[in-house]
Amino acid sequence: MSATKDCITVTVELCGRLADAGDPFVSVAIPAAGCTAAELLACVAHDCPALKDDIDLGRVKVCITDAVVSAEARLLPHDRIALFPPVSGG
Amino acid sequence: MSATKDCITVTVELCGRLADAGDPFVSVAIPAAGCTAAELLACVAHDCPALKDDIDLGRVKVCITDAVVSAEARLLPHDRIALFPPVSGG
Amino acid sequence: MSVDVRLSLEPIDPMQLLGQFTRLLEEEGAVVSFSGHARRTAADGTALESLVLESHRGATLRSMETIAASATSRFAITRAMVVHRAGHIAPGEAIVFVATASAHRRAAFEAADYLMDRLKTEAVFWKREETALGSRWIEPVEADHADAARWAPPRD
Amino acid sequence: MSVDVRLSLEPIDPMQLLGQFTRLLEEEGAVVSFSGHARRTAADGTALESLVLESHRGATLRSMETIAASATSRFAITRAMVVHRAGHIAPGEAIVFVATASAHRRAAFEAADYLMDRLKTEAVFWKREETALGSRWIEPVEADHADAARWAPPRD
Repeated sequence: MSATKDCITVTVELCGRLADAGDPFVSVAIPAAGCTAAELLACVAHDCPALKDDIDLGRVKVCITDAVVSAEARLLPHDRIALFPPVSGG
Repeated sequence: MSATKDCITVTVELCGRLADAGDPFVSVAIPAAGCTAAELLACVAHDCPALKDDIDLGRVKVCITDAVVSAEARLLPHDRIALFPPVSGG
Repeated sequence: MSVDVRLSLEPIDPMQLLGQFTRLLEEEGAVVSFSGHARRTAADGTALESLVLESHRGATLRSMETIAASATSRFAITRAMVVHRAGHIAPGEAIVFVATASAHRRAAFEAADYLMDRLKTEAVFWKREETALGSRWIEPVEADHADAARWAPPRD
Repeated sequence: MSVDVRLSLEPIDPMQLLGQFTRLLEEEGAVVSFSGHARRTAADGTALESLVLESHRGATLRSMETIAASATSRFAITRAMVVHRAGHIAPGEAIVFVATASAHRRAAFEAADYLMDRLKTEAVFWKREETALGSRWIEPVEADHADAARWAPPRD
């Protein structure tokens, strides 16, 4: 199989100002077997150029279900995934 | 005039536990020309033996109208006078 | 600056007082309230029938006003309310309600804290607990004096 | 110990929430409440039309619950309520309400203060101000970080 065939498209929710550029949901191709949060961010930076600077500067965190996860955390295609810019607090 | 004729009777309100011994209002003879708060306390200690110990131990303060006054403050027969034990706070 | 100081011989309701206080807000971003309630147990462990706060007409309200004025001069608050109950208070009922408002929350927190520390030690009240065993005068506890000592002496 | 944490998309009323909280009191002697209200002026000085708090289904409530749990483990409180508004908030409306109850007042004051410091910096919200000039994202101000730094790092 080619590398392309091993990928699957997941929907990622963009929170706060990350959604300023357009749709708050973007489709991102990740390995079908899942990947780490850091790898997801690399995929997003590739697929969504508008987010690349924030990601490169370490300003974007990955949330799975209801918790921010570390760079090494693994996520699976069926996870509910969101990207957070720095929170503002209440 | 004799010393007795120079005196006048004032009503003094006893607050808190000072009234435990009986009536919350006591009559005390003070000089008709007025006296200091310290002199009033001496008169009360003489006329109301139940209050003597607290007064001698410095546990009683004199209130005129709506304020606690110092030992040297002068009070006149028409003043509204009360004696305070230590306050408990709210 | 608006300061509302009241001595009440009737029950007081913290919820209604907070409503009155909040309705008057203008530009304030922060509101802190405190309410103190009569415990169900006396200091000696028996069930409390009534907490009695004796007050003095004139001196009690004046002592509350002095404490409130000191708080408004020390902290950047724009509005304060101090309502104290006197007389016979049933277990669970509110004894005191304090509210403060300010642009930024630190001032409102500190002013409410300060108001309570001074009210608990300096307000002109004489407190006694009534239980089935009789009546007993109570004085500020050590913790109250320690709390009040956290602040620099008042300028008033 | 009872902790009530809510995220509300509808307006919240500090008076009613304090009433709900106070009705459940048992042996507690002290209740502290805080409410934070949307200002009438945006950071740039223009009139605020709306404060918008964006939240994330799941993560926002969980962040509030984590902060509340940390407060109940650090302070001798017996009851806490944390209610946060999300969505479009009009000037003057309440953004957040916090209440704490304890046997002695110091714990209730400190826990409410701590809850607010952490909510203002760590709760999962993204805030923007809408004025006639447009919309602008805002971040915690320096004072919020300084306030939060007063406490030892949370154990959670």
